[in-house]
Amino acid sequence: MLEIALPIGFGLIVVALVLNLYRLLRGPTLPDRALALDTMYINAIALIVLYGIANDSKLYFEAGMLIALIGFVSTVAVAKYMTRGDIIE
Amino acid sequence: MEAMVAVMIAVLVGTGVYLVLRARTFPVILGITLLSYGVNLFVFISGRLALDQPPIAGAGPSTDPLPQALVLTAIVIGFAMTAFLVVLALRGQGETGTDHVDGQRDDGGEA
Amino acid sequence: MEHLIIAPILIPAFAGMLLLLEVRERQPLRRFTGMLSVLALLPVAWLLYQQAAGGEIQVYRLGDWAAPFGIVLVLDKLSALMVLLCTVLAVPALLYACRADDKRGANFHALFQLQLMGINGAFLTGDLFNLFVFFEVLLIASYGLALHGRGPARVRAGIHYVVLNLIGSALFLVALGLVYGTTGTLNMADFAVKVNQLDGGALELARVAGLLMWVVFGLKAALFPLYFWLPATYANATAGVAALFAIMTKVGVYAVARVYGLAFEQGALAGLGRDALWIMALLTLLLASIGVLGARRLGEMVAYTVVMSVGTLMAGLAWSSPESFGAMLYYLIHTTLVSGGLFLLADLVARGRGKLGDQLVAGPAPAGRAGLGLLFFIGAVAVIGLPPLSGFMGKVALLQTVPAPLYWLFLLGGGLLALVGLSRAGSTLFWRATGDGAERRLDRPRLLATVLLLAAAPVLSIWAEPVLEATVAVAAQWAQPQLYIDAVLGGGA
Amino acid sequence: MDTLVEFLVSAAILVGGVFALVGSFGLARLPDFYLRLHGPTKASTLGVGGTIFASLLFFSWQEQALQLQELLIVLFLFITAPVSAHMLAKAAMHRQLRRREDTRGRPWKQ
Amino acid sequence: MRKLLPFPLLSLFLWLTWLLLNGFSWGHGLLGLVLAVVLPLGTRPFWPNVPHLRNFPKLVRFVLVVHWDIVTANLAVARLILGSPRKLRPAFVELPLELEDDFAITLLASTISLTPGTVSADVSEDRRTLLIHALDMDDEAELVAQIKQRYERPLKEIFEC
Amino acid sequence: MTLAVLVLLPFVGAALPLLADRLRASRTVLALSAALMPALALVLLIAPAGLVFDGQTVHAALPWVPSLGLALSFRLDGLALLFALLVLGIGLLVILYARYYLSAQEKAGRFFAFLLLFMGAMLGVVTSDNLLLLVLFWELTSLSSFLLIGFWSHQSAARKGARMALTVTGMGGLALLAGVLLIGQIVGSYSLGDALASGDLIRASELYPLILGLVLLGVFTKSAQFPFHFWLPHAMAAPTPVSAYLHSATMVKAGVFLLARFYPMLAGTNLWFDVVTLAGMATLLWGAAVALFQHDLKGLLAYSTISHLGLITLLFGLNSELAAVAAVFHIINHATFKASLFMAAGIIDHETGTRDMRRINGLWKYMPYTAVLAMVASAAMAGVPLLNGFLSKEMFFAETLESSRLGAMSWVLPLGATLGGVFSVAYSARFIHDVFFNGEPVNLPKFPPHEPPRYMKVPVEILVALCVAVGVLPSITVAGLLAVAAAATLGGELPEYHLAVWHGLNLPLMMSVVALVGGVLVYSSRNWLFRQYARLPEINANLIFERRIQGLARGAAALSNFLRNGSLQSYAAWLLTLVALVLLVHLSPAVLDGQRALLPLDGVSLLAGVMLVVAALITAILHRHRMTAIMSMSVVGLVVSLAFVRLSAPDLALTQLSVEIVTLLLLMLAMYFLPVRTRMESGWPRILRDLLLSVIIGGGVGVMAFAMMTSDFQSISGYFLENAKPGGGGTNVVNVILVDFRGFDTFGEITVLGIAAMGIYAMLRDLDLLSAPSDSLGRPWARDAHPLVLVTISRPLLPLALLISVYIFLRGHNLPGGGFIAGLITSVALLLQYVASGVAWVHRRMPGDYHPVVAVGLLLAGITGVASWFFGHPFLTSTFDYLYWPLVGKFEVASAMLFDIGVFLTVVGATLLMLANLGKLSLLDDKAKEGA
Ligand code: NA
Ligand code: NA
Repeated sequence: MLEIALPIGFGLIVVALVLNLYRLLRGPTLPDRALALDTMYINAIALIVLYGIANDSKLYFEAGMLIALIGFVSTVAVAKYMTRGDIIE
Repeated sequence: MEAMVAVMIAVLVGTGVYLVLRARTFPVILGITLLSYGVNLFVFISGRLALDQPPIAGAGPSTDPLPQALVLTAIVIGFAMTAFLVVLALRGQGETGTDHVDGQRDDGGEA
Repeated sequence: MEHLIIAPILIPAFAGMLLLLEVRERQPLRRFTGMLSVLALLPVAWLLYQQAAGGEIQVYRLGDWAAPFGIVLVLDKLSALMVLLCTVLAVPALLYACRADDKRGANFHALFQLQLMGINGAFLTGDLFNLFVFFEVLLIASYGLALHGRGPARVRAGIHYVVLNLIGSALFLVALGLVYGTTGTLNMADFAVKVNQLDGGALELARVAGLLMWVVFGLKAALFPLYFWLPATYANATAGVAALFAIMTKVGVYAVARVYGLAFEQGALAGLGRDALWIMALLTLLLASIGVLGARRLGEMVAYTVVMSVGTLMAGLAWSSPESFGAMLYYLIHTTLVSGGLFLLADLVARGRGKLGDQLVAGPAPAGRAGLGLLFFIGAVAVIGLPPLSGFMGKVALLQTVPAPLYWLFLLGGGLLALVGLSRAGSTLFWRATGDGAERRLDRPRLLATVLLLAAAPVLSIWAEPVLEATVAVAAQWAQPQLYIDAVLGGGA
Repeated sequence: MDTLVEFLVSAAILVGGVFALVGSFGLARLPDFYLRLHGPTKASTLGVGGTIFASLLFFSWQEQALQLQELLIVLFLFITAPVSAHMLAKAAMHRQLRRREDTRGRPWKQ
Repeated sequence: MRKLLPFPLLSLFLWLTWLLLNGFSWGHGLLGLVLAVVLPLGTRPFWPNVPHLRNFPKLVRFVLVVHWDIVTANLAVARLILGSPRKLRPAFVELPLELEDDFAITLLASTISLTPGTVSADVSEDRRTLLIHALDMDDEAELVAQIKQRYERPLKEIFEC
Repeated sequence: MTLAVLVLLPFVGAALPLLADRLRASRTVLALSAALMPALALVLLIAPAGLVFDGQTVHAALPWVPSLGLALSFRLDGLALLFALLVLGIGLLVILYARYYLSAQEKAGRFFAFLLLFMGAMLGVVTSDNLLLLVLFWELTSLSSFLLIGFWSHQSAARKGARMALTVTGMGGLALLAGVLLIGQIVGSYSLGDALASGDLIRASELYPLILGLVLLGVFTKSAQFPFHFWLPHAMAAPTPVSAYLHSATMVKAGVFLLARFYPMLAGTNLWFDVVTLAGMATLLWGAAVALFQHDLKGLLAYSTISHLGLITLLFGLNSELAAVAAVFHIINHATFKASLFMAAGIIDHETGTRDMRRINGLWKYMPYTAVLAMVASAAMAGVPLLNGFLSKEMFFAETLESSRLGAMSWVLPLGATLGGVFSVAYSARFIHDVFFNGEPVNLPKFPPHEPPRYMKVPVEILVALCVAVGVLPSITVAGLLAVAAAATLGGELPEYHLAVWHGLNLPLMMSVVALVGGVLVYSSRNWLFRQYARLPEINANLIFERRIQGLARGAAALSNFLRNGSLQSYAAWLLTLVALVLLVHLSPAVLDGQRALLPLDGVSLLAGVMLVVAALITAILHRHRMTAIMSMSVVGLVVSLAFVRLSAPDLALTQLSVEIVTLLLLMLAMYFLPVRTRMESGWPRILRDLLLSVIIGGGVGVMAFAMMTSDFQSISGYFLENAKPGGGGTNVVNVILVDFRGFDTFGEITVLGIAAMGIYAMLRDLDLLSAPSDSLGRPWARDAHPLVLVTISRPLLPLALLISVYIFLRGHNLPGGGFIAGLITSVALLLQYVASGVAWVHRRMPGDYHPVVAVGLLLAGITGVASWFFGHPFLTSTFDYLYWPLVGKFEVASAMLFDIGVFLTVVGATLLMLANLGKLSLLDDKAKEGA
């Protein structure tokens, strides 16, 4: 069962990532692109978690945790740049 | 897998080279960054590819740890260099009033 | 005493760190710390040189891991000589900076010390990746130093310098990837052994690795067509920095000498890239001497003489006989110290002339015109290679050991072009002076620093024999890579 | 592996994957930025949540002990993801991005 | 105690996090405790004013409610997204805030964003109003009432009163 | 040994006048101090001279640089003695003369020092017994003469003349060096004696023509032979004592000295004859003819000197022993009469204030005594009987008649010689008539002229007396010296010859008569000749030379600037082209011979790979839309991180992810000050070129990557895997490599980070940057600087992130993690505080200078390394142990952890030092705006 579910899960998430990339390229506005990048980061977490299950390894957990904890800082920085220009003021 | 990684490296190095050859500091920064990605991957694969064999001693078969250590060093150094270049670009903007790599003003004059 | 070998790296490293800790910017304290460090380096470098001169190659196993697994420092005659040279150059360069420009930006002294750390590390390391790391140390410090001070010209030159070297670093990494990917090692001695056991595709890849290293080292050394960054960078750096930079190109020369001597002198890839280096060196020599003639600023002119010397040296290296290598090393010592001195002199002149700086147009006479003129005369004579100073000795040594007509033509012809250029420069600066310059009198310590470096010209000439004997001994050891390899890998250690 | 556990793990994986995809699908397809902004919320909640739940079950079963580490990912994501969305919304309003004409109410001036 | 544990909830949170990360052992329990005390103390200056937890059970209940809402809302929103976008009825809604504490307001805003279908877009400068964007809104008053009832009121009880 | 001391004496002596000048000594004392050492040298010369007259050669040698074959070895034979006497003798006279010539304002000390320097160099040239030493002194004469010619450096002519002389003679010197090195190669030694003895060997060598060419280039430039003669007249810008000394008696004689010195080695071949004779003849005629038309007194003398040097050269070229004797003889004679003539010219210049013969007339009336001296010397120059010039000229005429090398054309030589004689007489006549008679002076700057001070005339008197003495009684006066000098020149027996005023009525005498009569005739038709000459286009060698040099310099600058065109794009293209060449030439399909089994490619990896490729390409294509490019580059970074996950490198994934975030922060900080778009600047040719380079290099690196991945290899890594736990105390092998096996790399790496931060700090300090007052769409920036939600969330994240950092740090040794990643997480958490709450807010809560953090981090790492010394181990040797605590249980303590804390602190300090200061930049800008 898991042998079927895992590939499907991977497939779903990768397709999600591709859709994100599409939005990132398509834009049309900067916030759209930033949003797409943010979503990619989140989907990447899911991908990493699945990868951990697939390989029966917990070594990849920290990578996911790291994105969850500080990945948003990128998005915040871009958003702040768009609103204030100056991200540290 | 190997072919795909090779293509990734090729594209990263290629785009890096192209951007490094642009006339403004900003694309050059992008280029250096892409080049670093490609080159780091290149060093990384010098230990050959291995799937799910993290270099943890005593946990089964392990990939070559040395290139990973080298790449880690290279990433850090690359970050330091990129940061320096970014600030240098700002310094250039501040002192020459343009972000042209040769300090050429857009009106053709020199600062 | 066994730890002495790492002192040339650690002394400036710790000095740099302590300087960084000093946040209140007490300039006298910073100067004191910096000078203390370089002065402490002098006896250390001398002792190390004496140790190496004994003939035994010392290997220092960092972390107590044996080569090829751990990183080793290797003190042979060549590395000891280079460390000594770097130290001897650093003292006056720093002295000058302390009296001139060290306040014109932040962190000068820390950067200066860490620059020394990087240079000495590059000379001492026996590991290729560690060489990369020390290259980066010396480069990043040099970026900081090159940009020390202000001004658009400096920033422009800085951008060029930094970007080119970043590309260079990327190329170096590609080469290192190939080195490890084919031979499975990073230790230089081990690489020299393993590269000879390669065949087929791996050997081809190792060849590319070697050639890429030449490109990278050629960029550091400033060989044609990779020297274009140098004149602007050096000419726009503050004087003390430019003087110290006189050894930076030699790091590139050293790196080629080291790797070539170990891995490519003989064996499967014998003579790798030798012809290309030879041609590039000759073109460098030719074009740089043309550059000297065409230069419009004294600093730029001196910078071009640095490039000339690189061509001269690389050709001597590419000839790759022990004799030519010995002669090349003598010339290397001479040119490093003298061009360092000339950079300082250019600054003295520029300061003395006020707004005109070191531009080669008639202007007010700098204070102490006669003295400066004499120093310029000495430096120019040495750089051109006219008797009786060190440049003449070096050129004669090279001409005797590199009997190639083209080299003779370019070396002597280049000397003539430099003669024309420098005599015009000297005539304009010291003879065509109109009125008095900006500064009333010369600053004694600055003058002292300049004199100390330019004194190398007569000193190296008078004691040419002992120096040549020493460099020939260095070359003899260099020509026997097996000694190095055995010392690093031997004894089953 | 227990079939039930395996079933649950598989189901969780599929749920996670589907919601991740739905979120990204929304991001790709919805007509204006403010609508698209809702997409990632799916991914960061049920998308990641599903996979994390799968992981929890899987490793707890594998090691026959409760493994709750992965919960931290969800926890952190719940803390941080709203901030991203909030900041992006502010950015969009600042830039006065075009919104669908039938949108009721109006964004604030920044 | 007050001095040692200025933010007991935070400390607890950190301690639990530590144990989640490392698994339970006496060693980690101890080390985690040390960290749970030291880190908030060390970052004390970064906490100008933090509300005190008044009602822990309500907090637990609130968390459960939010999770439940996330799951159900996800299903609802998935249908919306997969369906025709034309049918969507997007809206900006201004929610008048009763909460006064910054922390509580932030929690409310986050909760709103986490539950699919609504995103909190801005907080007014006077912190009296929250701007929400809804994916598909039927009736503004209903949405406002729902948010107030399900999230704002519990939060007020948990942190303020 | 006396000899060595003697040669070096003038060098020592150079210091004396400088010293005297310092002590403000009178000019007489100055001159005396200058004369002291030459006089002493002359005295010391007496003893060895005696030996030389006895037919011996005196040697002295000190070792100098045996490795190069360079020794301080000297020889005194007849030739050297002759020249030593000229150098010292005339040198002393010139010093005496200069005492009166130099005005009080001039820096006489320096003048005499240069003069003595030159004297020493010249003495060195003539006495060197080592070829390299000879070249050394040879170049020294060029250098010291450069200083002397340029002595009046305020005059443009002096500067130009000096540079021209240095350039021309310097070139010759370099050629001579090459020639000498070749001789040394053939002979196997640089000893002059060995070389002279190896004449046959050298002449037989296939390098002989080259050697001859190089040596003659040295000779001809130095002795101003055609076509290198042009510098000499312009050297007349020097003070007259210098002209008298260098440009008549000594330096220009160095060239012909070398002909004499190398005569046994190089002469005797047809090539020698052809080149040397012809050059001599051309010079003789050209110089003599042009001399007549000079209106400048010194110009006339200069061209006459050229002519006489041509005569001497011609004699040496004839390959006849007698001719060589005559040449040596003429060297002596020319030195005496020409030095006295220059001095006389100097006196006239001194007394009248001009050297223009069109204004100087009838001086006989005002300075009859000087006139007599000058007239006698001129007569000697003209070859009038009973004066020394007559004797050697007679021999010269005779020798031109002897040569048969030119076959049927042999008459050319005597004809040319006679013609030269005619002009020689003519210009001598002009010197006498036009200066001392020919009416009244015209508009002299100083009028009326007087006789010079008594002692200024003494040197002239002595020299003129010598002219007469030799001319009348050659066998008593000069014969001995000539004999030993000529013998030394020929390196063997002397031929038969007689020094006598009267040899009977013979052809040479007829030629003399023709010359005298013809000369007088030519001079009498001078007005017509001058008019013809004036019609010729004026050739100012100085101007031409200067223009050539300037053109050369301009060309050089143009070439240099063409290559070094100030364009980074061009420099980078050079570098990358070189790389592309390496790849194109050396990357054959042969590299793809690997046998390693390939890993399967799964769909997920493939799609991820495609995403990376697309994102990278988009970054490149859309790079002008900067924000878009940044975002797509972030995608690349993300996929690279994922690739590290996939390819068994969790540490790298963590590192890449955290670096990625910091880098993005950095870029966003920078973008505030940079344009948001890049203009389209490259034309298609450049874009195509760059694309080509990209494809070649990218493709090449990709091919190499593939080749590497598909081939097996042996590496040292097994050692790390085996020893990480037992030797390094950790199971995360990457981390153990980083902090232990290759801890030194890491030490360097964090140093790089620290330096970068320092450098960035330095660059940012006092940097004025204009930030955009509005966003890229032209709207004013939003008001909300510190959004509530962001601020509130950022604060609990700080302790949380610190907790995670501790976690990541502690596990690093055994599992993915470590000081670097932990440091980056902490940094990001702190930076988030800056972003959310602003610089001022953060700095009220924590110190804002991160220098000490970097320093402490680096020091900690360094000190940990040094600590191992105290346990007798090398730098950075790590140690670890397992401790047992109640409750806690067993845990590991490793010194490497301390090192890793150093890494952690450095990362935190450096990252914040960079980014926080970059963030602060806008504050300065705000202040600036407020101020404005
Ligand atoms: Na800022
Ligand atoms: Na006259």
